[in-house]
Amino acid sequence: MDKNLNVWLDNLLQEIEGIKFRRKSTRRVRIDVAMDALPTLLELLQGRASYVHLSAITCVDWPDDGEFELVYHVWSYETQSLVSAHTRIPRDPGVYLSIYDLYEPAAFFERDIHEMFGVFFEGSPDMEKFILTEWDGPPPMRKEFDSEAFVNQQFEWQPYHPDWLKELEEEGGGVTTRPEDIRW
Amino acid sequence: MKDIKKIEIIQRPPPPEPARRTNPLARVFDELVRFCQSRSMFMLHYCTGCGAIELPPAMTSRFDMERLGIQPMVTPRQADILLVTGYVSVKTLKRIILTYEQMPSPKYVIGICSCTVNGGMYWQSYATAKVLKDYIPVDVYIAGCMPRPEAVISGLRALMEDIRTGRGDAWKKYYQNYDFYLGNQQRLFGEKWQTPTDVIAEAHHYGMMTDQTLGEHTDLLEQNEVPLDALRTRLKARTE
Amino acid sequence: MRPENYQAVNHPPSNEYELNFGPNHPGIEGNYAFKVKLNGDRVLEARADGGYLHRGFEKLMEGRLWIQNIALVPRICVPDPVPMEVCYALAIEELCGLEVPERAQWIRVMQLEMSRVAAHLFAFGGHAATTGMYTPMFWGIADRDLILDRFEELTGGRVYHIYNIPGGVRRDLPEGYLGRLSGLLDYLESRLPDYDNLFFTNQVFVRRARDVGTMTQAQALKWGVTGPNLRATGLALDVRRDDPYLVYGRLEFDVPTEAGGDALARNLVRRSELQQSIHILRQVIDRLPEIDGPIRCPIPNPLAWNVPAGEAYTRVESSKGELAYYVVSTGGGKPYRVHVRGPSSMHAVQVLERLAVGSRLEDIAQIMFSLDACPPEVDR
Amino acid sequence: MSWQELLLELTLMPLLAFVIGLAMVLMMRRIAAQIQRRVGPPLLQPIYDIVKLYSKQTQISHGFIHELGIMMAVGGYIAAEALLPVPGMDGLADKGGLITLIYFLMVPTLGMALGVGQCANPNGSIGISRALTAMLAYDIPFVIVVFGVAFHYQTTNLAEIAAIQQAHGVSGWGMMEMPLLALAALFALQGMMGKQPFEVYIAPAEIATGPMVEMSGKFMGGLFVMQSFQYYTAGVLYTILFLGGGENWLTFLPKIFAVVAIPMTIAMLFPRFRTEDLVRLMWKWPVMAGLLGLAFVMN
Repeated sequence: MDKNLNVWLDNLLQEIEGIKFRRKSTRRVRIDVAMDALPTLLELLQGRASYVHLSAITCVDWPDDGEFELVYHVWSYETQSLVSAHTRIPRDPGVYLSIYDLYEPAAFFERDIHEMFGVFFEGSPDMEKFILTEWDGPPPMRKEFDSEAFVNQQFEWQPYHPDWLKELEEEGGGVTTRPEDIRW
Repeated sequence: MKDIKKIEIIQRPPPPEPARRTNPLARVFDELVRFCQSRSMFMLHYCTGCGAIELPPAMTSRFDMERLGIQPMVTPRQADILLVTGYVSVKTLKRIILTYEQMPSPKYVIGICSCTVNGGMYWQSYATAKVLKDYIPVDVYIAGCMPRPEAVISGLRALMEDIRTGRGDAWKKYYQNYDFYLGNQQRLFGEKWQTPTDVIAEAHHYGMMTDQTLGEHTDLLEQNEVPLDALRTRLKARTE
Repeated sequence: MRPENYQAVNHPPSNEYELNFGPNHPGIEGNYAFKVKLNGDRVLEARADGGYLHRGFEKLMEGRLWIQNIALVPRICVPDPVPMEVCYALAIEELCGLEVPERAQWIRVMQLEMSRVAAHLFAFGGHAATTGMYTPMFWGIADRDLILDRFEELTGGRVYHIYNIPGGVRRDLPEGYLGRLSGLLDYLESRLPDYDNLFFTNQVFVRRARDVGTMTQAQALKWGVTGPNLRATGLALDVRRDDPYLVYGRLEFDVPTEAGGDALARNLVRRSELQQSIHILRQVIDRLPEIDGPIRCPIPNPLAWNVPAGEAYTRVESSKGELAYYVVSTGGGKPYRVHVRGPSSMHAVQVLERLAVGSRLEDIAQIMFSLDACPPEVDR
Repeated sequence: MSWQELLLELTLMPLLAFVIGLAMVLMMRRIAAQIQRRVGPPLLQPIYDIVKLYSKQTQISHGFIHELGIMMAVGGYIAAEALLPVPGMDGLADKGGLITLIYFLMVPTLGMALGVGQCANPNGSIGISRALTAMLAYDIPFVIVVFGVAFHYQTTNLAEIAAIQQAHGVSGWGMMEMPLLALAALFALQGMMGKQPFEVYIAPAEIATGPMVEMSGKFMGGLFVMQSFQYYTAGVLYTILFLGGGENWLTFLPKIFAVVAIPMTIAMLFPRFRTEDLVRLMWKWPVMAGLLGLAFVMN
């Protein structure tokens, strides 16, 4: 089975320009591909190599590079291996093509990424909000969104200052290490 | 530093005795009604968070809450207690408040899990409200992540005792301090926040108006009040 | 008192109306909402609405240490928390190249299967209750509690165990644990005929559940269905067998299937899986005493643990289907990105919406419970 | 019978019915608890529930028809109790008879339909339309049974029917003389009490408890009261028609409790049908058994 996998991957490499492929283990393959070539690659993977199950689409934010990394995990029930196709798209404007016509589960993941990262997928059937319908802040999963600062500004904390603690503090004791000091 | 074991535990002062009617017959009647109220609590069947996973064991064969007269009810109209089980995300909190206002009084709220006290382990989360009692009055908190069914039942028994002795009246606070609760709600949900229930009219009806009921937040509510349309769900034809 | 929004509204005369299922509705699993448009009692359109349980896990995990996140992950799926811990631990082990001692691997398999049995017992109860039969729910949850007792003895927690840490498990089995577990399995097996008589072969239930929410093999593959729901369409696909992790490659077990693809078939697949899990647990009980050795490999100081840069995609078969974690590390003390692929993110949204269209009002709750959709996995 | 005695009986009969009905509700919950392997509610739980519901401070009313509907629901049964002879008290049994009783038994469902319709909750409307369909389903075998019994004893007077059966001992019970009709009546009984598998109109997981969805406080209390009357009526009616009525309270009480216990036990072992399955089943087997029984009776 591994042998076949190698054969077709070699064929594939010849067909698509600018593809980088690394075998991580017997069942995990990582492919790096340019953003233009990804739909073609997925079409080939699905059509020729039985990678019919889209396990997930992950978005990783790399603000230093100004890019989003989109990772498409596709699983083949026949060769029993997983291909993770990595591609990078520019962070601005953050628009990419939907693969809904290839893989229907993509609709959920693309919708999710749209909400959480603000990446728009052209051709996706449904880009409406699903989880954050009552949220009007920035896309929360972007790295520049600081959840802790937002929480401190938005919510009140439960005051906790019982009498015995006050007594201790009068004598110079009490909580000597504040929570912010022990944050790693 | 003082040895922590030697610190006396400060007893919380007993809450003031509730006012009683002078007529002895009326008193007996009140006692009876309160006893029945404490022995028959319908809880709302609403799982707001992960603590709800310990409610089925507490309800079913092993711990059997029906022994205490507690049974689940499916609509807020019939419910007496609202169990807020675990973290309340902002989206859920809106529904909790709507539900709470629809429940007929006397009504009681139990905050289960640490998350309802101070945000628990989701203190960093942008999506969850931290302190439940800022938004609705809470009768009993049951801490733990998550509290065991025994803890849930013991919390319910504490509430029963409070109801029987007439101390479980946190629901009155909602009418008496409506401005405070509404202010916190508006802070979270925006100035346009309004619910279908006319809480101020209900406060008038029950004679629970205090000077805390009305304030700047209720003024804001009246300014922004728009007549509510019939509830409509938004559906979109799905393209197959 | 008048009710709140009491005002007469004139609707145009029509057979069509809209109905909200949830979030406060007994026919909804967890805190989730489902909006349907009906003609009579036939569903014309359906739309899921989630986010009531959203806590922003993936964001929270980016702000905490690798080891702190162990306490966070089981909260993602409440009825079946062990696969979450194991999957996350597997990802870190892959990144660090840690070799998990064999004994720890067997203990993990034991927990995974115990958790599966517990989750399936819970699922039966829910499915039965949607059809108005409450006795299996009471029985199932009471029997599940016995498994939670064993979990409590092993880990100290009934529901959230926080027991699987990267590199192994937290502590070894207590004295005589396997004997007690074996007794529990005997008890569960002796209960199965009762469940069969009451529930699985109950003709009224069979009539209710047959041809409800049917999907074909092709549809199931196309919609990304996994787990028992996929196996109910006749495909023997299981992550435990296709992509073996831990010691599943060395265990004997069947992958039960059913042909129907409807609610009844999904229910029966879960029943057979319960038996298979008991079968696996018996093998573990036989083999575990022979395997000596440490229960975890040495790991660096967890509070100052910089996991090497890289990414890992680990998959585990949870009781609902394929569960996967994608973890990216940049060599820091905290994860750079963690993505959780819960099986219900397919089942509770797209699959449910599509199966509901054309079904009947009384079957919506049954479809949702037969898919065993777990909303916290969707909302995260 | 003087009018004072009649008045006393008319007061006592519904009161007794209420108390016995409460005990039946308790029995139902205890039976459920036993089958579900748990303890169950304490002895006075039904009373606690009703007192609590009536003592709610918020009483949300949806208007006059809402209140009238609940009054019809409770009143229909209270009126029916006066027509059901119990040991020592005949009430209006010899004046009303079986046919009037059938009419009275339809009033509560219609009253609920009125009240629920006023609530304007879609779940309630679906529930009540299911309830009316269910009534249509179980009334067909019920009417056949009533007709058969009336034909067999040549009277519609319930007190006389009971007396005829008692005169012949156990072998003279309706159950022995008309077994097929008794069987059909058992089905109708299950449907009349709205228990699984015929519990189509309550259905929490489908329509959020249907007709009760908008009921709160005293309205819900009214429905609880109605439920206890309903159990009592069903038990007594079946006992009079097929189990020889009651010579005295000692034999009467075990009979009515046993009759009510049967549907309650069955209910815990079955899920609910769909509405059309309920109608199909009701119009098939009980009606066939009933017609066959009728043929034997007329023979």
